[in-house]
Amino acid sequence: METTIIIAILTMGGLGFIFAGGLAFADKKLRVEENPLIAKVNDVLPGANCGACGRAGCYDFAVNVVEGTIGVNGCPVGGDETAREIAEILGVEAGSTTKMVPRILCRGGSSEAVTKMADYFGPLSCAAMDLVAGGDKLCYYGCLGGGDCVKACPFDAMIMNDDNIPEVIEELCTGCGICVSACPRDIIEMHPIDRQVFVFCKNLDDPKRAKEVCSVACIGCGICARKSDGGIEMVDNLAVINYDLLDESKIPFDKCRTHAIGYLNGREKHLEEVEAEEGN
Amino acid sequence: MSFLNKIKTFQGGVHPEEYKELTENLPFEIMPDPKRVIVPLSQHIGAPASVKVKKKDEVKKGQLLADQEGFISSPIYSPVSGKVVDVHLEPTASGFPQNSIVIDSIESEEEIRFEQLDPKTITAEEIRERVRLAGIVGQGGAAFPTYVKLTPPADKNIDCVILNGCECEPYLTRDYRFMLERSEDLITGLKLIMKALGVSKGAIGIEDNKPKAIEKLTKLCMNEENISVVSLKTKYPQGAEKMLIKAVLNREVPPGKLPLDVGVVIQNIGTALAINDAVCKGEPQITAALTVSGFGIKQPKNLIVKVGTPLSDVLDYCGGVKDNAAKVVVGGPMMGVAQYDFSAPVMKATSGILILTESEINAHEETPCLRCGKCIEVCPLNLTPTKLARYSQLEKLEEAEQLGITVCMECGTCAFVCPANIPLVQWIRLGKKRVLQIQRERKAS
Amino acid sequence: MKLVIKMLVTLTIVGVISGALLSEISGWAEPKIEAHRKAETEKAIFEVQPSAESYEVVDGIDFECYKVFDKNKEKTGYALTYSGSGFQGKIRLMIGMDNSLEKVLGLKVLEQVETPGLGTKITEDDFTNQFKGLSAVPGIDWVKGASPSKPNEIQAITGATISSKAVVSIMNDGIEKLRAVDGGKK
Amino acid sequence: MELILIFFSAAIVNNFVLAYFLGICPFIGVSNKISSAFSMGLATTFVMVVAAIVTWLIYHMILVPFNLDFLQYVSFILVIASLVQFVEMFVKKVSQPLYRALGIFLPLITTNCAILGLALFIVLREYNFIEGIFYGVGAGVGFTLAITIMAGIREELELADIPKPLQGAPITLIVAGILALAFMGFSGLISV
Amino acid sequence: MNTITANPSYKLELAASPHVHSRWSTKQAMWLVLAAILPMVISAVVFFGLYQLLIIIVSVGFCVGTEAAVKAVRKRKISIGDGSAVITGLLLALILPPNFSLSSTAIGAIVSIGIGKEIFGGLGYNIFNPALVGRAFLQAAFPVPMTTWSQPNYAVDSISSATPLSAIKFDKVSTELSNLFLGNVGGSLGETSAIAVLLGGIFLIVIGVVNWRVPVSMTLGVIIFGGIFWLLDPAIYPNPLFHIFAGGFLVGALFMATDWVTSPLYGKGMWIFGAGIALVLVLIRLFGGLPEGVMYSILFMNAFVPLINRYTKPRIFGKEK
Amino acid sequence: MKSKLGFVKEYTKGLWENNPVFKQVLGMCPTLAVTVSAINGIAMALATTFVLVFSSIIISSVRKLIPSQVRIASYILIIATFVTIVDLVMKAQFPDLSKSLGPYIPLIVVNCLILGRQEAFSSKNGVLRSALDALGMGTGFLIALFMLGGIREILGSRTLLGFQIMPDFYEPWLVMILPAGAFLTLGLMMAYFNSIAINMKKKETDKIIEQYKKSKAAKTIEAGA
Amino acid sequence: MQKETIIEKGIVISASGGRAKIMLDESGKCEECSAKLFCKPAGSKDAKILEVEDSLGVNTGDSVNIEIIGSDILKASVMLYGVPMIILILGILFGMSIFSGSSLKELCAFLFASGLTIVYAGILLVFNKIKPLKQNLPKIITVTKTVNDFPALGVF
Ligand SMILES: Cc1cc2nc3c(=O)[nH]c(=O)nc-3n(C[C@H](O)[C@H](O)[C@H](O)COP(=O)(O)O)c2cc1C
Ligand SMILES: Cc1cc2nc3c(=O)[nH]c(=O)nc-3n(C[C@H](O)[C@H](O)[C@H](O)COP(=O)(O)O)c2cc1C
Ligand SMILES: Cc1cc2nc3c(=O)[nH]c(=O)nc-3n(C[C@H](O)[C@H](O)[C@H](O)COP(=O)(O)O)c2cc1C
Ligand SMILES: Cc1cc2nc3c(=O)[nH]c(=O)nc-3n(C[C@H](O)[C@H](O)[C@H](O)CO)c2cc1C
Ligand code: SF4
Ligand code: SF4
Ligand code: SF4
Ligand code: SF4
Ligand code: FES
Repeated sequence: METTIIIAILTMGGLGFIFAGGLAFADKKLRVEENPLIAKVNDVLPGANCGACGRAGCYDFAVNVVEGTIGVNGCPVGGDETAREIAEILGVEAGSTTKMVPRILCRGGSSEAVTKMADYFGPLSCAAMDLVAGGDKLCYYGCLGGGDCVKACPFDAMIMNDDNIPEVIEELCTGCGICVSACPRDIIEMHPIDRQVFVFCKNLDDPKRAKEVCSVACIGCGICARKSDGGIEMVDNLAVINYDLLDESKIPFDKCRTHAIGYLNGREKHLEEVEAEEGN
Repeated sequence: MSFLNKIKTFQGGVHPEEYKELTENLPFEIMPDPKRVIVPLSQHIGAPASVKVKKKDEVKKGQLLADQEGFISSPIYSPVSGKVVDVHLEPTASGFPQNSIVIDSIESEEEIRFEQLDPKTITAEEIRERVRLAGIVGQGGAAFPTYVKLTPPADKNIDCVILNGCECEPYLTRDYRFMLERSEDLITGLKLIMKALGVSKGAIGIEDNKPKAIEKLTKLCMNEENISVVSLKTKYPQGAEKMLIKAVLNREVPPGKLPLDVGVVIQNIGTALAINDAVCKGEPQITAALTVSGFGIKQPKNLIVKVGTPLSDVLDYCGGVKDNAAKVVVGGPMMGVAQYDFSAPVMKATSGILILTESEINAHEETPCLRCGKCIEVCPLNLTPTKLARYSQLEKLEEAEQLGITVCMECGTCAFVCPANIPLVQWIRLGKKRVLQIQRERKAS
Repeated sequence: MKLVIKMLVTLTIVGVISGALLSEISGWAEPKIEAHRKAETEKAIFEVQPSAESYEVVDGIDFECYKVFDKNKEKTGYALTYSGSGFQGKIRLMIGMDNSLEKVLGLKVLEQVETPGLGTKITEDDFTNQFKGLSAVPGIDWVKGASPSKPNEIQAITGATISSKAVVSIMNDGIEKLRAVDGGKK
Repeated sequence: MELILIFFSAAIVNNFVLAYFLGICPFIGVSNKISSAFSMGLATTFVMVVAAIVTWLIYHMILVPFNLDFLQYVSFILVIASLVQFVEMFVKKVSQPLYRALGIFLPLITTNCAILGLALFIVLREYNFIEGIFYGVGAGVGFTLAITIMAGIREELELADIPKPLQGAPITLIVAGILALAFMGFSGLISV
Repeated sequence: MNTITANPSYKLELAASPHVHSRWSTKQAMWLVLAAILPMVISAVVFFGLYQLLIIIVSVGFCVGTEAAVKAVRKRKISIGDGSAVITGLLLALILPPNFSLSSTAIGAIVSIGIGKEIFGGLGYNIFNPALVGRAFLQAAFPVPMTTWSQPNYAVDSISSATPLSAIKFDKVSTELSNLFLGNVGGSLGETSAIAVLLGGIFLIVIGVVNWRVPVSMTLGVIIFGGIFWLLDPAIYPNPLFHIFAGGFLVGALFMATDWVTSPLYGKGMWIFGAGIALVLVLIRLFGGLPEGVMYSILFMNAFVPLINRYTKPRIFGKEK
Repeated sequence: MKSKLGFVKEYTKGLWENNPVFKQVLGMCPTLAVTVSAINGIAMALATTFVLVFSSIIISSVRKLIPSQVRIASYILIIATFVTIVDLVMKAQFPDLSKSLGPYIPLIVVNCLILGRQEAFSSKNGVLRSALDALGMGTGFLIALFMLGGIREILGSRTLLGFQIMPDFYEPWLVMILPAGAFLTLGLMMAYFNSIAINMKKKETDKIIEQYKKSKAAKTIEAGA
Repeated sequence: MQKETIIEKGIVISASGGRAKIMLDESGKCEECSAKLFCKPAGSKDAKILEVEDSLGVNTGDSVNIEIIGSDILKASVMLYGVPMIILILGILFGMSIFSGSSLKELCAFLFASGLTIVYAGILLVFNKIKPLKQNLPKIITVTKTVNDFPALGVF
């Protein structure tokens, strides 16, 4: 028995020794140091690996934060809370982030947009519909209603409303922007969450046709542009807002016949304001 | 002529119900000028022509409306005499709006023509110039400016011109009527093309469901040594240029290459006649010959109409549309474009207007792909349509690219046979568009 | 360099401790395991030789075989272990034979990897009991779907004909082998 | 002949993955792409053969003579782990692209019970040296076969409309189950 | 603009080209296959009695029911109208032994559709032949009843209740070819009468539902592989014709290996597929522990279909090799 | 850093949230191989838990002494030692059980669950925490193996823990105790648990969407009034 | 056999002079893999970074798709695993017959075969310009999203 123990010890000790030698050799060749902070930061990140921060997934973001090449508030998905936690770990100020959310710049749902005298048959996908004479609606610029954006959103943050126009549920939206690239008509744009005024149309038709194809189209009359001192420009029959120069109070919301320009929360708010102003 | 014995063709393909009997025995009728024409500026592949008239201008029939803009482009002439109403976006048969010149016509005999040239003495240079000036574009469907094809790069060695008389699309009988009614002019046209290209070999490929045309042209070519008439198996898409070259010359055009890379130029029958007319009669291309057919039109006809005539006028001329009409297609049933109303104008390369009823469309319910392999069996280019479509649908574009999605010519054979009735071509077209976009970006950087 | 030494030392120590620990535990467990093994063999021998009281190993042969004695120290026969291929893998049997090597006294399946619920039926009494007192001349045979009619026949299990056949042929081989040895010794 | 039977038995009839449940982790983890699955299979086969050789030697040259049976697991696993480590280093040195494509999966081989299982089976079945090697090759080929088939199927399944809860590991397991059913056809073909 | 004044009397269809379609449709193909299966159903009832009709009804019923249930749970369109579940049910029933228990039949049917098909997403997405998955499951779950055969009603020689294959394998008794052909032998419901199978199968090949390559390559393969062994030792190994007419070969070759969904896409692949089935089949029949191998060989090769498809892609027109 | 979990949570997380089999897909080989009956599953899980707990304790207590380069190697060694101990003890005390678990006991060495927990947890946490975590994971493993073994045993041999619980007329499904049955059962169980998780998530999302819709409707009414 | 490729997704972490370093997006794949907990070959994040050929001029932060020629991987793995394995086996078979008399014939055969394999490994090391092993670096084929597509954060 004695000898067995000794041999066992020798064998195992020897194997361990050899193995350790091998590992030491390997270690010399392929060594990577890791800052322990990285792991800590990585732990508090959402782990969605969505790339919204512009880095190679959450881990890379952690590396960058620790190295200081990106701010602690750089993760749009995690938002303020994550920023605070990272700041705590790194011992820096958090600062604040402004969330970007997608805005759907077309309101020509099935009750507003005029449809063709033909019914589209084929896959219910905006991109595929677009190939076949541009879908059911007469407008060549508006939402096709196929819901590609809704399907593309990985966070289920979009729904099609009763009017067959997508809506964003801000609570669920992470601001990843995937819906933007899904839309074949470029109707969706990312805007800061507190931005309220938009031109809800992308139609470039001349006024006559625009009027004919949709009741809420921007008909390109140019009234808003004339009154807003450069805050709004007319480009190819379409009003385009330049937010840097915009002065909201100058916009003649009530003059826009089709209400193509207006507040996010619908024409209601806009009407209220008009009333309030008239009351003054 | 030993090669006449064996039926020439290519691998794959289908033979849809032809329905050519609706119009094949009806001679062309010339439709009177319409009240208003809509002349799109882009009736060809390439850059749109640039407008040379203004609103309210008076124009004469045959007067230049818009001029060629760049190498691959084509000038446009006024099909009627009248007054320019406006130049603006108008819907076209492609389904998308285009800048168009709208003209209200007035009764007038006045007409502007080029000087007539003698086909015997004309030089190659003159032919090319006339074809370019006359604004001739390919009548085979793609509307490619013909003079470009007649001006091959110097390093390409062209040795054969093939006239495409297959007319493999069901319903259409325009080329067939041309071959019967204007056989001599056709041969002249072919010779002009051969002369322009300096080629000594010419062939006319005709599907064997048109025995009369084969017979007539064979007789005419008896004493033309270097022109042969080739009878081909009736099979869609025999008329596609790659298939035609394979059948006639047993050459294969590699993916991404053009016929001229294998020494061939292919022209449609109508194109040859247009060349003949431009040279011998001095006519610019202001008319289009087309077949109006289908079981949804009251009087099917072969017509010659002015470019720019709205479909509604043409259909009215044919007695109107029946109540059971379900689909209006411009072009053939396999590759044509469905219309959502009757407003689009006839264009230079329009070859037919079909009014189809439900029973002809024969659409079934769509199911998932059954991997039956029928689409693969019939694809003349040996692609795997089912996977291409599925990759495109799932946006796996790289995989689609590797499987050769860009090679597809959208002939529709696959979607025609698919028992699962999957809109294969639509998906492939979408995928192709996206892949090409990617490739362009790749090239750009 | 310091790190390398640290690595070497750590792993060596872990190895040494592990070696020591294991040999200790093994020292405790090994006898027990051995005892189990022996008990098992014993049990099997007594099972296939109902009247057995003691046994001794037959030496000098290339398979495992025991001479078995009853309480009067009379030799009652042999118990041999023999193995061969079954439906899916090895089957190892303990076969009890009388002195003349003409009658089977009992059978136990020691090891098998047949399909559970099917081939494994060969371990069940319904099957093994058929062998008690079975004649082994000229050899054991099997029938299917019917009751055995001859003294040297057993009935194969439905759905496991192959396993049954395998058992029979392993037994035949083993008995044959034993006969050769036994005959030579006599 | 015996050797060939051993080979086929390990490769097909008693397939390591589908009949013995060994190496399920890489079977589920690395079966998304055919080429990486095949390469992984090849690498595993290589390691299996080397492991079969080395552990046989250790067992018969050290453990048995010195009566150290109880050190089997410890010594085998150490040897296998160092082997894999070594292979990894070598691959990295020689072929960067391959290392990149496979490197992520190499540690999986260490913690792959198929290798240790193989070493133990060889001891259990009392194979001699050459038999052990053939058993190793067979097991490796069987593993490669199973994982390549699975990769092919999974590439196809990417196009399928699989219910969400089943995506990923569950469907892989179920396909493995059906494969195991199909491989049962070979049962009884060879019983070694 | 005269354009927008839509003419309300027409509602046109707007769809991508092509605008016409062939007569082929999923439904129609499936119902044709059903029609081709009919002779087998009749022969099953004639040979084994009316009880078999019950098996068939249970099998079809549970297949269709499972499919409907899964679709309902997944909130998809109920797709039983396409008839594929009915085919699965029928074929499953036809490859079961006569007088099989109804409850086990139901289990098999549920497994066929549930695990064989719907788990992959339903029609068109499955990798393995659903009916065979169901049968393989049953064979593994209830091996004894699955290998217990009763004799057909009109059997000439009613001593042995074995199938011709197990007779030759386990008892070394061979069966007359003429009996095999007419159906006077033990075996699954549908496989007993070669005439009935051939009738339906050839009909399918002629009208083009079934691609002829798979059956042909399977038959050739069996003749070659089986023939080699037969030539080696005619006393031990049965002749190739026996292989073809015995057991489920014909049903397998004509109805199961040809299932569109689970067979290769390309012609070349079909040859490989058929030959592979033949090879595995002959190996299992001659050397395996089981008397019959059609089911296993088809399932086995089903697993290879994605690989086969990958490596048999035809050359794209005009592309250099 | 996420706030430290309570000790109770440290234990319970392994039961369901991070169940090693259903959620982390770890240690598949023994899971599939030994679960032909519930008792086998329990034995295997207990053996695994033993190894897991003891190696966790050892490793977490000496974690600071081991250079990170030989971390995994040392872990494997320590684990293998414990596995050998389990094996020897089993062979000595429970020879029958040891036989039916066959060669899968030594394979605990390479069970990804154990190495995984050491690497992910014990090497970073204190002894008590590690032991709790290990115990939790072990329990989760036990639950999973018991469920799997139980289902397979009930369907495959009519019994549970050796007691017949299915009626006599029930014909056992042999397939359940064959490899195929193991794969299929585990696959379906995983799918089932996945669908529960997915449904829970979906309910949450649906609730938010519902709220959103309601608030929108309210706004519209307000504006209308 | 047609060109077979593996397509991987990743994000650019640095780019210069026709080469780019890409961090592979392994999250999806690792999700299912049981070794994910400790799968950090040779030092965590290093292995997920791939040096690739960049013909598109990408910027740091772009999401890209990378193509790896599958058949090259196959070739390389055959050279690195398949060939040595065959050498090893043949060497042992040969060695066993040479040393068949010795009592340590297995060990001798093993040492003999290892010798052969080491020679082969040496050859690989010396001539390490062998095409499938070294060339055909993975290549960027598509940029799926550039950093500047849309600012994820407002700059206020
Ligand atoms: C971009 C482009 C360039 C082409 N260049 C030539 C050319 O140089 N010479 C020529 O004969 N045809 C040329 N073609 C024409 C094609 O060969 C083909 O005849 C034309 O696209 C009509 O195709 P179809 O088969 O669809 O009607 C070109 C086509 C395209 C799209
Ligand atoms: C699927 C397909 C079918 C075609 N069928 C015909 C046809 O039947 N007749 C024809 O003249 N051109 C047909 N074409 C167009 C020809 O390929 C070719 O472009 C044309 O004949 C060139 O002549 P062009 O430039 O005079 O139009 C077809 C093209 C495709 C892609
Ligand atoms: C899942 C399965 C397991 C089997 N296991 C065994 C087995 O363990 N032993 C055996 O002899 N046959 C086994 N068989 C073989 C068949 O039952 C074989 O048909 C039978 O041995 C011969 O049929 P018979 O006994 O009814 O004549 C198995 C078959 C299957 C499908
Ligand atoms: C020619 C043909 C053969 C078929 N054979 C089978 C079969 O063997 N088993 C089966 O379950 N379904 C069969 N089906 C029905 C259907 O294709 C099958 O259930 C699919 O696998 C379901 O996705 C067949 C269908 C056709 C058209
Ligand atoms: S895809 Fe979804 S989560 Fe991303 S920005 Fe759009 S709505 Fe928000
Ligand atoms: S993707 Fe664009 S067009 Fe389609 S539904 Fe969304 S917003 Fe409308
Ligand atoms: S449309 Fe494309 S894929 Fe389909 S048959 Fe034609 S060429 Fe082939
Ligand atoms: S024809 Fe249709 S069903 Fe058949 S393989 Fe092609 S896409 Fe699939
Ligand atoms: S447990 Fe076997 S490979 Fe992971």
